[in-house]
Amino acid sequence: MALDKTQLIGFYRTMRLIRRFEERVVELVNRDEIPGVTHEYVGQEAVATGVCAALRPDDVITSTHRGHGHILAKGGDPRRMMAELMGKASGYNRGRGGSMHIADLSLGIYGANGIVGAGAPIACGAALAGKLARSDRVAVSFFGDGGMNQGVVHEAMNLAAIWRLPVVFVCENNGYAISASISQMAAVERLADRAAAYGMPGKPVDGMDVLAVHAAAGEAVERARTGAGPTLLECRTYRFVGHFTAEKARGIKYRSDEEIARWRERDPVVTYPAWLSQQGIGDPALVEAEVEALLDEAVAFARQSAFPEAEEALDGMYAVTYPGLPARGF
Amino acid sequence: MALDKTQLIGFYRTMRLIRRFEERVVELVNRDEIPGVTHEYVGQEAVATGVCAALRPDDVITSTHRGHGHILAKGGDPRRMMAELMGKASGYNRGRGGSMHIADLSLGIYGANGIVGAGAPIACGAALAGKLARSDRVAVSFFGDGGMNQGVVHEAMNLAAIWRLPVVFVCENNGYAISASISQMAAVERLADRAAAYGMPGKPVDGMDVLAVHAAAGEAVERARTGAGPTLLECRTYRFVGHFTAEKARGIKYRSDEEIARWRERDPVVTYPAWLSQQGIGDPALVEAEVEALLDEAVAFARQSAFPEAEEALDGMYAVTYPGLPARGF
Amino acid sequence: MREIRYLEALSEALREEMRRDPNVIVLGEDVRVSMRGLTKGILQEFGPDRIYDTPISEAGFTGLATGAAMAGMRPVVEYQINALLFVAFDQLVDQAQKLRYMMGGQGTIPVTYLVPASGARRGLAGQHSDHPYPLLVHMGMKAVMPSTPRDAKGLLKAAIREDDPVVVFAPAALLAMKGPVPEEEFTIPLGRAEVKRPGDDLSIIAVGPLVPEALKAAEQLAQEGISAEVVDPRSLLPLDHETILTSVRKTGRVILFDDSNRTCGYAAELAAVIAEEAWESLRAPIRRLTRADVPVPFSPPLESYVLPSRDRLVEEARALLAKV
Amino acid sequence: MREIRYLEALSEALREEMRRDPNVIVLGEDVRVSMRGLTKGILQEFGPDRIYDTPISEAGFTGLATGAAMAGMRPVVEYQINALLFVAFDQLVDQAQKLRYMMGGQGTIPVTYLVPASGARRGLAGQHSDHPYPLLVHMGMKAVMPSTPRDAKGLLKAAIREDDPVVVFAPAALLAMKGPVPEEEFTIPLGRAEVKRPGDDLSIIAVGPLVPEALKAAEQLAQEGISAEVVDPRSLLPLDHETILTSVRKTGRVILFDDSNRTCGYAAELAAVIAEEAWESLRAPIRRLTRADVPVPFSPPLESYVLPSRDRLVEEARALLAKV
Ligand SMILES: Cc1ncc(C[n+]2csc(CCOP(=O)(O)OP(=O)(O)O)c2C)c(N)n1
Ligand SMILES: Cc1ncc(C[n+]2csc(CCOP(=O)(O)OP(=O)(O)O)c2C)c(N)n1
Ligand SMILES: [Mg+2]
Ligand SMILES: [Mg+2]
Repeated sequence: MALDKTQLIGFYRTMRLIRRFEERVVELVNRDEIPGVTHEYVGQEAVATGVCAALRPDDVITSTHRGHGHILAKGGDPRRMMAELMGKASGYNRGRGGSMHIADLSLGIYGANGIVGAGAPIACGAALAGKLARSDRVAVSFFGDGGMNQGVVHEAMNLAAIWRLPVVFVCENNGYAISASISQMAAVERLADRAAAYGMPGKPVDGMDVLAVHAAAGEAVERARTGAGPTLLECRTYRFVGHFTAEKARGIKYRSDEEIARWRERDPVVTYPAWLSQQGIGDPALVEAEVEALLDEAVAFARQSAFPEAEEALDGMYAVTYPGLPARGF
Repeated sequence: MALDKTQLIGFYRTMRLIRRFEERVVELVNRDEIPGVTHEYVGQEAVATGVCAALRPDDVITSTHRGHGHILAKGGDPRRMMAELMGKASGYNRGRGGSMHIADLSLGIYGANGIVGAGAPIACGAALAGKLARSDRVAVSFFGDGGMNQGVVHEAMNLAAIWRLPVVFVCENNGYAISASISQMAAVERLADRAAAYGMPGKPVDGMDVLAVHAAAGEAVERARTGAGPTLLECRTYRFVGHFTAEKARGIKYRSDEEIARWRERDPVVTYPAWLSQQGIGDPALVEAEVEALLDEAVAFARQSAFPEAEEALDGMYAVTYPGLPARGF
Repeated sequence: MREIRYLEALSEALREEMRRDPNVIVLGEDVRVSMRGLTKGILQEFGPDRIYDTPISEAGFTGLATGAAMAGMRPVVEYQINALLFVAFDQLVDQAQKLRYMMGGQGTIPVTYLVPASGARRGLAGQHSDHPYPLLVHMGMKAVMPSTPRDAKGLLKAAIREDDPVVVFAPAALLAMKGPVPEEEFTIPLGRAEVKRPGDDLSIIAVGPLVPEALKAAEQLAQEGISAEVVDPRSLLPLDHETILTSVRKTGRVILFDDSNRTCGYAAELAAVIAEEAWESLRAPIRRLTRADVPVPFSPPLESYVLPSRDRLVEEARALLAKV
Repeated sequence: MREIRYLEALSEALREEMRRDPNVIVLGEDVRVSMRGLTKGILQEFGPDRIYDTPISEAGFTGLATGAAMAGMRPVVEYQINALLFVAFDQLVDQAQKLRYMMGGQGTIPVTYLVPASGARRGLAGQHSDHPYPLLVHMGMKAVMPSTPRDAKGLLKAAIREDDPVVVFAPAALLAMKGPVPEEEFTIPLGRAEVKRPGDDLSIIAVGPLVPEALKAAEQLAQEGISAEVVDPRSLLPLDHETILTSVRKTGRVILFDDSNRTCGYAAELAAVIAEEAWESLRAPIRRLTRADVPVPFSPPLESYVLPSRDRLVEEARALLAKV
């Protein structure tokens, strides 16, 4: 798949959007405009961007606790995301979910998830349903290096492999599960090699290179779409910030400054636009201005939106309701 | 480890004991002297025998729903086993457990288990405790080909690998999880290859050859004992009978008669004593008589034993008791 | 009316719904050969796209059913043992049950979970005899436990059509029970209890496999001049408060007869509802007759001791009436 | 007496028990750096053999703790989130809790599970705000939920010494609470409730993080001339029936104030016990004030609506007294 200029600029636009979205989120969390806990995707932008660019609108993704990047890359509306993060009625989940549960089924976004690894089998189910509907829809399951050690992910990979489901498992190996270094949490060098345990291809990918990610994802998606079964991609990446917004404040240290600095040199949101300029493609400044305007609007939209009515808190749990269900607490 | 004649005869004794024990169990189940469900180990005798012969009395095993063979091979007393199967007070578990829960902590038998795969992390814990106690004790986790697809087994293998725990994972691949053929439940030829996903050695072993099993287990146990970490052994074997005693009655068919016949030709309880005779080692007939006497006694012991008193049903749940705990139902 | 067995009723319900809706698929261990018989014939009638034998990966295939449901299918998931719900617990109560709410009401998750309730025969022991419905309803999951072939058919059909996750507990002890089941199409809506026997002196709220036991006990009590009303909630969540409260308000005395563990069990919920809403009508303390809080022991005398029994129910009823 | 924070009290308890018994080890995610601070300093003081950072494998490391306990260790397992109990559910309730019984009383399984109860701060939403203690006690697992720094220290020490699995819920909302904690060695035995404030008109049985709320409500009610007794079970299983029943027998009125889901929740159990054993003393219906049966929603106004609050407690108390 040769990429045209619009696509190449689009990659930057998405990566920049994610980066700046997250930076805004941090500010808003610190100003107490966003309650709860958020996990920023800063540093990993090339992964979501490259993968989702290889997808169609009707393809499905399942995301993680660190989901903002995936959702934006899959086409999520920053306004409704920001509103959700602030707990507003206009948010994607009408304020019910917050950062860890943003979903938009109409865009194939089957939800961020607060439980590590839990989305993997859900993606398999969406893939099976697609297959049964004779569609060539593909499902992508994102999870981290930490998620790789969760039992249900193992089960999901096996299920996808034996039923040749159109799934792409994208392991974002950022080296850490909170403070736990993957080098101590797995005794293998390459997580991609775990694919062999299920009889599917596994491939390590440079997760700081959006073009490499896109190429690898394209291949895996194609494989899935044509009925050849699942693939595991291990995208090697890094988060530049704490596990969650508040980490800094807790004075927890598990990575050296040098290590962070080394990875920062490969920041895709810096290196990629530099490369674009070198190639004479597009104008990064224009993209940046556009992104800023979009985010200004998103924040303004979210701020102006109303909170949901308290009494609505019991709605929406069931599609089919009955008197007294769900039980109130009083 | 060269084997002496006593050991070689011992192997036959154990295999024969398991086989005949199970045949007695079937009879007793069919006569309603044993309640509940039992899963016979018929056909797989060489695995438990070869593995447990490589263990010391203080080594630990965790077993499965198909546990009689493991327990006998690890030194379990057939009398107390039989009594447990009949639900008698003199049984290993005082009648609380039955077939799927027989345990003898003093022999390192950490229990059969009714939940597939559940014993794997328990074995890891026993191994860690041994390590911390500066003992060179080893733990063996038995599970089936079906168990290989259970999330917790994946988690346990990874834990053992990263902490270099003295564990041997023995996957008894008898080709089926009830009716589910492993060829359809995994997309890999050799389950042993899954070991690579955890960075530990994995080895396919002929599970119908007690000497091969013993040799492979000996190596893996030695590796564990000397601190070099866990191993996965895939012992290829077969059960000659139904998944459980009652299967026949249900008229369920998932294996061809030819397949069963082919494996029957390799029956270790037939081929091994033939080989012994060929080598002029021991007298199989003597062993057989001895086993029969033991089992007669076991059945007699179990039959003569009393049922536990109903009122004792609430004892033994807690090591530390409190008034009203556990709650009665009335 | 024709009489068929409980198991046949379930099986018929499943096949009818599969004919009605091509999106109904079946997943589970050994469902193609069908160990229990519930899914027998489905492979033959509906082909391999509609029924899947799964690996021993309960969390995995439970999650898979959730995703398939979100994408338009209506999976029916069969578990071989009640305790397998524990292995899949996060995927059940923390995913399938919660997702719709957390997503702000987007989509539907129409999955039916078929769970063998315990009591098949004696001696299944500690890990194959659980009755985990209190755990599920505590987490907000809809659950039913039919006690007759008719209820079994009607409720399973309703469960499959419901656009939410619903657990159907099929008590193994009842699978062979015969009873009248209409030939024409019908469903039994969730949330409707049924008075299985009217009476005046005392209400027995009996759940699942204990309903037939309660009916026999009521028969026996009738001989002694005690008129017991037997109410079967059928639907554990939603629970039909009104039918239960009406009965208790009439009789003023109640025994909750339930085979789940006692502490925070289903009888505790019934007791709380009654103590809150029908306190004024009570003429005696509420009584719970439940399973004891231990894993079910293997040995027959022990097992009998920890499970709620008809004999104890009769005794309790007598004692309660004697207290007047 | 010196005052320390709840979190420090827990941390002190853990370190004291680790000094006392070399078999106490700690397992969990990120326990070496210690996200919450509970296990801070343990690596430095006790070395790497006593504290293990685990992979994200809750079922795996829970089972590992069981095996280690059977082999003589006394593991303390920390879970980062309450919902992780669901991921490890089989290993908790179907293995660790059941094994000793199923083995006929062989061995002991002294594991302590440390679980952050919810309420840390707003907005943790549906999968990080569960209070799953009713699920555990239903399955027979011992559980405590201390409401003061003193109780926290005494109960955690007792839990670690207990030769059975015990879950210790540490409500995140209380971690920063300061209170008096004796400097000398002490433990608080399981199974002992405490009357946190005596009163005559009404009993409030309050659980965990709601105890301080109940005390404030009682203060407020006192201004209005209503004398509320606040009883803190502290130990959820074993439960001290006597202290609770004594209170209810005295006051004749009771509000159960509990932040677990309503249906089959902890308040349901308390209601059942009272309706069975203190019915004669009741002068009004039992009232449950609990969490609603939905996943905790993210948005602050929604969240407040579904959680039990002091304001509602005050209202309920007034209403209950007005009914006389
Ligand atoms: C099953 C489960 N265990 C633990 C947690 C707590 N937790 C949240 S994120 C996280 C680390 C996840 O690491 P990884 O999968 O590598 O993703 P990353 O945070 O690096 O993006 C942990 C332990 C959780 N949410 N779910
Ligand atoms: C977690 C779990 N899932 C399902 C079952 C029901 N079950 C009992 S044994 C069995 C098959 C096990 O197959 P395998 O591990 O290959 O062992 P085998 O029976 O062949 O010895 C199944 C599905 C169970 N006991 N536990
Ligand atoms: Mg990571
Ligand atoms: Mg097998």
